[in-house]
Amino acid sequence: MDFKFTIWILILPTLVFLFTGLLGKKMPAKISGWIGTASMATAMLLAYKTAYEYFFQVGFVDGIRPTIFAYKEVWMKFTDTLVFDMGILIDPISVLMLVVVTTVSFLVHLYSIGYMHGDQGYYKFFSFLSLFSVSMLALVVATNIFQIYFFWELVGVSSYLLIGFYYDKPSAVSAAKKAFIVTRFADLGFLIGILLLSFHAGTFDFMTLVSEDGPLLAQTAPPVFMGLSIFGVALSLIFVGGAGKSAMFPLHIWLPDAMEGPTPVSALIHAATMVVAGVYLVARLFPAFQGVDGGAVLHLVAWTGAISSLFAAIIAMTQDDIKRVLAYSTMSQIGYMMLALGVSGMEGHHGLGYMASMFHLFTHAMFKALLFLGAGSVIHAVHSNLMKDMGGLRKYMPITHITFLIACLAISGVPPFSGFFSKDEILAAAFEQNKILFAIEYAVAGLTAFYMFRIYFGIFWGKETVYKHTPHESPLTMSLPLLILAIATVFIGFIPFGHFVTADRALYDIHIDPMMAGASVGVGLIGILVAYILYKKESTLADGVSEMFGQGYTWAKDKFYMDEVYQFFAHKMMFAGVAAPVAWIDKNIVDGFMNGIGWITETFSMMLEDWQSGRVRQYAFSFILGLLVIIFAVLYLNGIIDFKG
Amino acid sequence: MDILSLLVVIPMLTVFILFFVKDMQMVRIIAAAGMFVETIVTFFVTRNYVASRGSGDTSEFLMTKDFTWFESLNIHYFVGVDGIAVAMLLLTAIVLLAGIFISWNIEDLTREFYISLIILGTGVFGFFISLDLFTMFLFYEVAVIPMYLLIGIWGTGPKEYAAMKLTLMLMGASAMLLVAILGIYYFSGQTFNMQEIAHAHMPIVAQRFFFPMAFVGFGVLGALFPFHTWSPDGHASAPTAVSMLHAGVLMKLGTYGAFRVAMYLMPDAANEMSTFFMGLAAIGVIYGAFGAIRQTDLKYINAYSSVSHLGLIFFGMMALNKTAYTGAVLQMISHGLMTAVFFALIGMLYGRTHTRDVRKMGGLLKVLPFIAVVYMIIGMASLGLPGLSGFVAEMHIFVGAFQNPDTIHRIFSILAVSAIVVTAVYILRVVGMMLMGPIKHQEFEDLPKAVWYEKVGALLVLLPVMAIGLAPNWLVSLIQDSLAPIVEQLSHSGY
Amino acid sequence: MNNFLLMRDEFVLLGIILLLLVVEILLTDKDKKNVVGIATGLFALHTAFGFMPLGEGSMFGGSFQTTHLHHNMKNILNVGVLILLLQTWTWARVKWSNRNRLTEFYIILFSTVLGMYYMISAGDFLMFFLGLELASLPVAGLVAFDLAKKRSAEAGVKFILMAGVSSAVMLFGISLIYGITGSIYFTEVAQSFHLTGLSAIALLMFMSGLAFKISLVPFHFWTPDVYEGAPVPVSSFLSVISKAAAVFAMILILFQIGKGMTTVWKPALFWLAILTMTVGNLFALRQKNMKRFLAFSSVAQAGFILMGILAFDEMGLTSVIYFSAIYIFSNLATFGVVQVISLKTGKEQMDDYNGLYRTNPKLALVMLLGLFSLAGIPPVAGFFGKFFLFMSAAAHNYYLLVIIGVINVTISLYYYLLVVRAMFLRKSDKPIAFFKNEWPVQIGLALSVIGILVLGMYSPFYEYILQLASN
Amino acid sequence: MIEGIGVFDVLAVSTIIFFVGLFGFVTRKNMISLLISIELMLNSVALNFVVFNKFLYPGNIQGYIFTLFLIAVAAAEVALAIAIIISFYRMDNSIDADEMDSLSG
Repeated sequence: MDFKFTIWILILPTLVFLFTGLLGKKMPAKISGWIGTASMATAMLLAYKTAYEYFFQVGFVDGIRPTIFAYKEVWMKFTDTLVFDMGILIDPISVLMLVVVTTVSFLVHLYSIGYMHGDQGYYKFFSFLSLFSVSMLALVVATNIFQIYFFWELVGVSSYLLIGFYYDKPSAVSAAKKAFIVTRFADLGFLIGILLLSFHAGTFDFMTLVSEDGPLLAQTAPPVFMGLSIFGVALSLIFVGGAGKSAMFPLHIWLPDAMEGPTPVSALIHAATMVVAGVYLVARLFPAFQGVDGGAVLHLVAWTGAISSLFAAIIAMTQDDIKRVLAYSTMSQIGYMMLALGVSGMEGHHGLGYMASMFHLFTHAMFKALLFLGAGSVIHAVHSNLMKDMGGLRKYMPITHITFLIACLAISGVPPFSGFFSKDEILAAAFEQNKILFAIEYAVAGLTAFYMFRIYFGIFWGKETVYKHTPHESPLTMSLPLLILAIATVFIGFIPFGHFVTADRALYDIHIDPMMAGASVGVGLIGILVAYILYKKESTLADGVSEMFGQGYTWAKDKFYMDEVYQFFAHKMMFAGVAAPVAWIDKNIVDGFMNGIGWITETFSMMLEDWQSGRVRQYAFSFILGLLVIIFAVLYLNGIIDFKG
Repeated sequence: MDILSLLVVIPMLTVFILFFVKDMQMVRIIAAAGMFVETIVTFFVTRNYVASRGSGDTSEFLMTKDFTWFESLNIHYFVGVDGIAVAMLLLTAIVLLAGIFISWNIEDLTREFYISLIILGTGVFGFFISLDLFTMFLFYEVAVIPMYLLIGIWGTGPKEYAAMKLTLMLMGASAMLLVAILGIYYFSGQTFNMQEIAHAHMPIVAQRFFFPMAFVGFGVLGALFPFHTWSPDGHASAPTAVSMLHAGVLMKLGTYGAFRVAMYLMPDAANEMSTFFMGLAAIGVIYGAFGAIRQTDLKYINAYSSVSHLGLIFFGMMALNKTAYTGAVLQMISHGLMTAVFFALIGMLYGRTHTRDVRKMGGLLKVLPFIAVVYMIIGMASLGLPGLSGFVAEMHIFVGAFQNPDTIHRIFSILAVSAIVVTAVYILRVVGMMLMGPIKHQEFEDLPKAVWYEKVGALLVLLPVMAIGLAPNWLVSLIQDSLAPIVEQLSHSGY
Repeated sequence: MNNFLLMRDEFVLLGIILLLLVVEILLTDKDKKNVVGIATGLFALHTAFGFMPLGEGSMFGGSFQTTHLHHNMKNILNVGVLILLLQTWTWARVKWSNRNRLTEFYIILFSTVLGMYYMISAGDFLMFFLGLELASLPVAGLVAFDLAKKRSAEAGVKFILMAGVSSAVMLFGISLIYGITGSIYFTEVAQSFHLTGLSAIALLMFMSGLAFKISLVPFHFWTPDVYEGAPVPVSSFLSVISKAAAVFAMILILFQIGKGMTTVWKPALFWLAILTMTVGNLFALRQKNMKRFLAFSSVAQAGFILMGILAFDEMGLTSVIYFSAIYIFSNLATFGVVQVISLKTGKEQMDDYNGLYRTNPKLALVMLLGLFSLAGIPPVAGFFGKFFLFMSAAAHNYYLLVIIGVINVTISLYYYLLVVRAMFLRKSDKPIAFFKNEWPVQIGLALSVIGILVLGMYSPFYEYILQLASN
Repeated sequence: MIEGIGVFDVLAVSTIIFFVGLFGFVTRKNMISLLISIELMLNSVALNFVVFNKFLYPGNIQGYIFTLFLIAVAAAEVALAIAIIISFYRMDNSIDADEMDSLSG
């Protein structure tokens, strides 16, 4: 089994990107869409083939799932040891990601054919989608940390392009810019982390980095910074990169704004794939995170995840823009995944968190994509993002309604929908590790159910808005993906995930603890119930409740002023505090020095002007004086006369 | 006639012919033809070089030609190339040819413009093939001085001031360089031959004295902080092709010279002072980037961006290891190409909108798709997007810089690396303000699209940017093959 | 008798002067302007004749000496004078065609050249003194040649008064040297000339006379005033031929008598060099009148020449001669342009040159090359000249001087570029209209351009001088 | 030869004459005075030569010869100078050296 064919998963979207990008303008718009969709479908099938062959035909070698390098070519040699390979690495998580990415990408492609219908930049949109897909796919199959970085940046830029797709809208432009710069800032940490790690470990290669006798795990490095060894520092920095991409607190501020992009983009990039890259990165380096400095960095991961998920959930309850609610929800769910990784160990049952995290990544991709696509369908119908413009849509859009409901149930952790299984495992893992973390997550589970059903009721029930155009169900290209995803959401929870992806790659059987399951379902149902009471019917009850929270509500609604804090840092400190002084110094001091030289020369020149008076007697005087000075000087230099007497 | 000298002779012949041509169109065609032949010869040189390296020729410089010039002073016309020089020659040929096309619409004193431009090119070609310090210095000045006329006559804005400032600062630097060259000559046994000097091992005291002179002397042309102030004013006033050539190629003379002459010939002092100059370079990197944030004139933005990117080159050199050297040379090429495209595009935009103020433009992506898209791609290259040349170069420099584990190097390195964020800020700011957003002025609605010579010019430079970014290995190995003696020289110094 | 042939150059030139006197008598007033052709032609023949090899030796008991080096110095001067004559062709024919004084101009000019020959070939102080006076007194007449102009007369007065003072000081120095050594022959002086207080004073006083001729600061004050007041060809002659001859004389005499006194004259020249370069440049910065501007520029150039003299070896000697030759061509090119423009339009201010390139591209190009050569920008000859001067200074570890020198090169570049700016960058409402030069003027300019372009790169020339210098 | 007068006495005189000439040149305004000052300086030089020859080197006549030429040249110089001064005077009606400053700067 050499998996050589996997290269086509990457090549196909690349070709589509080039083809539609260069020639799309000259073709009928539809063609770009269908080509893109077809190529993604093929890629998806190839990904399934990969999964099938990897999980069922390769199976286990010595009890664990092997790592297979389908390709590994030297791309750039920095030094003899630091080699930047490009390749395709096949292991459980990369196969998982291949499946997730291709599936969601395919469905989003399909969906976009309808959603983007009639848009001027139709071909561009598909071109960018392909660019994103290929970057993301190459990211997940990366064989070394530099390859990840390479495509990490590329997904960043495709995200930038897609967020800024409606580039004549200033808000979209600034959202795109913000997304890029914030993640870029995080990537700075990532890059420094890579550089530190690679220098001290002497390799970029994942296999070497995470192997037990590798440079990271075999020895204990002395602490250099806050009790962390240099490897710990490097891994923390790498995690910063991951946190930026995955919109973890406090680097999350770009994600809600990123909703300026077309909704399918939000579904693909900002819900299912790119934003989980950070989780994937931690998972990819998990043995290192786990082993270095006794897992100290993992605490950072866990707490970041926990705080983010709580933080996002609180904000999500107050937002009116449904896409923003979903965005915060995404952030919250990714917080879960991070947390799960953070509380995980390596072997057997200890590795539950890892498995749960990946599982949640998988299920979340499906139901969150479904939510976004559903929301897109709604937005498509009512031409607004705001909840106040919606209401009672269940009658007009039955498919959207049902699928959306399924997704809401899934995210709320109601069995038998997929979210229940994965979230339950996460809670179980957290419970075993750290009760505080568990408590947070437990609360968040309830909040999640509440805010999801808040928007659910807000959109499909509640007061019926007077619509200008009667909303209608979306075309087949849009509703078909919804259905597919809904089916997936219902069933994928039953996959025995421990058989496929575990921290130590050995077989692990999930068992559901009835206590834990009951508790988590219970809190979810409470959340739903509260939402039902508050939002099912039009009432003033909700406003009353929000008033009850007073200042707290306002803070949450204003997203805890994180944007303003950033604004302060970016504008006040960087622009006014650094860039402006730099510009001033450059103009006045550095350049002023150079101009000053010229000025001094000229002034000297002016001062000398009178010397050349035109009077011959004075010339003679200077002549004689000069001669005398020279004579005395020379005599003095030769020691013939001595002015000291 | 050996093939390398042909690189100098062809432009000289072109200039000579141009003197006698009256018709403007004819002038353009002859200039383009001459530079086209030049490009072909450059490719031929590259091919030759790669072929003889492939056949196992391991001498440091290939295609050497030694002709005694001033015998009693031991001045030779001594030419030869190694991989680095070949790469720089390729860069020069491409940018120069693109520059010829970009300036197709110059109407005022066309002939003189092309003559000056090609004289400049002659200097640059001569500089890169020279292995004798005297000829190198000679060509260096030949390359610098036409800038005065080019900016002064065909420039815009406060061109007289800018031209004078640029020329004086550069010539002042070259004056310093002259002292250094003389010092090198006398302290290495009266020779200008670089190979001999390298083996002569100048006494450390002399190195300490002359290394800073040589390094800064070349550094000024490479816009080394804090000697960069000629560059924003100069670039802002220069006509398009001149900005292209100047930022793209001419400034590389500075960096190449600092590497080849200052560091290679005076390795001990280079080692001793590396930390200081590395700090200077790191400050320059971040300083240039921050400087670019506040600017509103496109050319100023790009000029400060150049300060930042060229700072990285010096930074890479001063990291003192092979990876970083490779990165520095790559960055020379990468930045040369990128900035050439930048200036070409800015010229095109200015020609249409008659402004370079980003605040006044907007939504150009819609009206000028070709220019805007190329601008975005190059912008991305400039902020180090993988798949484009900037990434390859920067990563080499960063990886190389991180090979020095002591604290001070770490601090400088992190400072330099952090420029990637600031770069993103100013690039995206421009892209956001200028290319995206709504169209700000009615008259921008129907600007003329790019014409053929503009497309040729821009693509000529853009394609290598992508080629290097996607398949860096051939270029990397071309450079690294030739780095061995330099690395050897710098690492085996007494310190 | 055979010995007398060593003085061939001098005899021929003397013959020409005498012939011109005869011509002056024979020609009618109507044909007077033909003197220009006759004199120039004769001098051209003389120049060509000068390139025939000449023996080495001395005459008059060592008062007159000649070697190939001396001979070639004279040849360099000849070429310079010839170019100058060609450039002044129009000036002479147009401006002086109706005057009887036309022939005088040539006779005086040739007499000064003759003086320079003797100055160079002098073997003792007397011969040197006579040569010097022959080379400078008639110049006063030339400076004041334009009798109709007050400025011309003023310049003449200034020149002759200052020349008087300087030669008095110099003679006082010579008299002291005679007092110390008992001889006026260089060879004998050298034997008994050692460092004492008096000998130092004597040498420095003597050198001040030469410094006056070369216009070193602070002995230079006459230079700009005289250049500005004098007719342009005379300024040109003063700045080029006269200065080069004085440089040659200085270096030759120092080589003969200065060996034992290096601690005296080297520091003096060192500081004079710095002062000359710097002050000359600082003054040149502000000048608006082209002649005055070039005067200060030539002051500054003299400072660079001193670097080669300071080196005091074959290489230094060679670089000085080499540079002087190049300097002659460069300055003649610039002065040539200034001269024709001044003659045709009467304009001498820098601002008048605005937009010159657009109306008179060839003149502007000649000027450009000349200025670049003066500024020391490759690939024109000035670069090589300056480089070798710096090289010879660096060879003797005069790095401070070299550094100050290169700084001054940069400053000088600024004001040379000012002229370039006027000619190329600026546009003018009233540009200098296009005009055509007569063919001899064209040849004169072309010759100087060829010199500028070729001399630097043509290394055998340098090697030849070096070979001469090392004997 | 006058008894009791040695070489240094004469030298002192000549030096004094020289500096008187110099002083005169720097202080006087009249151009003719300036010329006379120059003459004074030249004469002191002549005196020097003669004295040196006479007292120190009676064996040769170089000093005398030099003096002869010196006198001749000085005469020529003065003649030329006066000629030019007259031509200046014709135009300016002044022989004040300080008013002769139209060329300056």
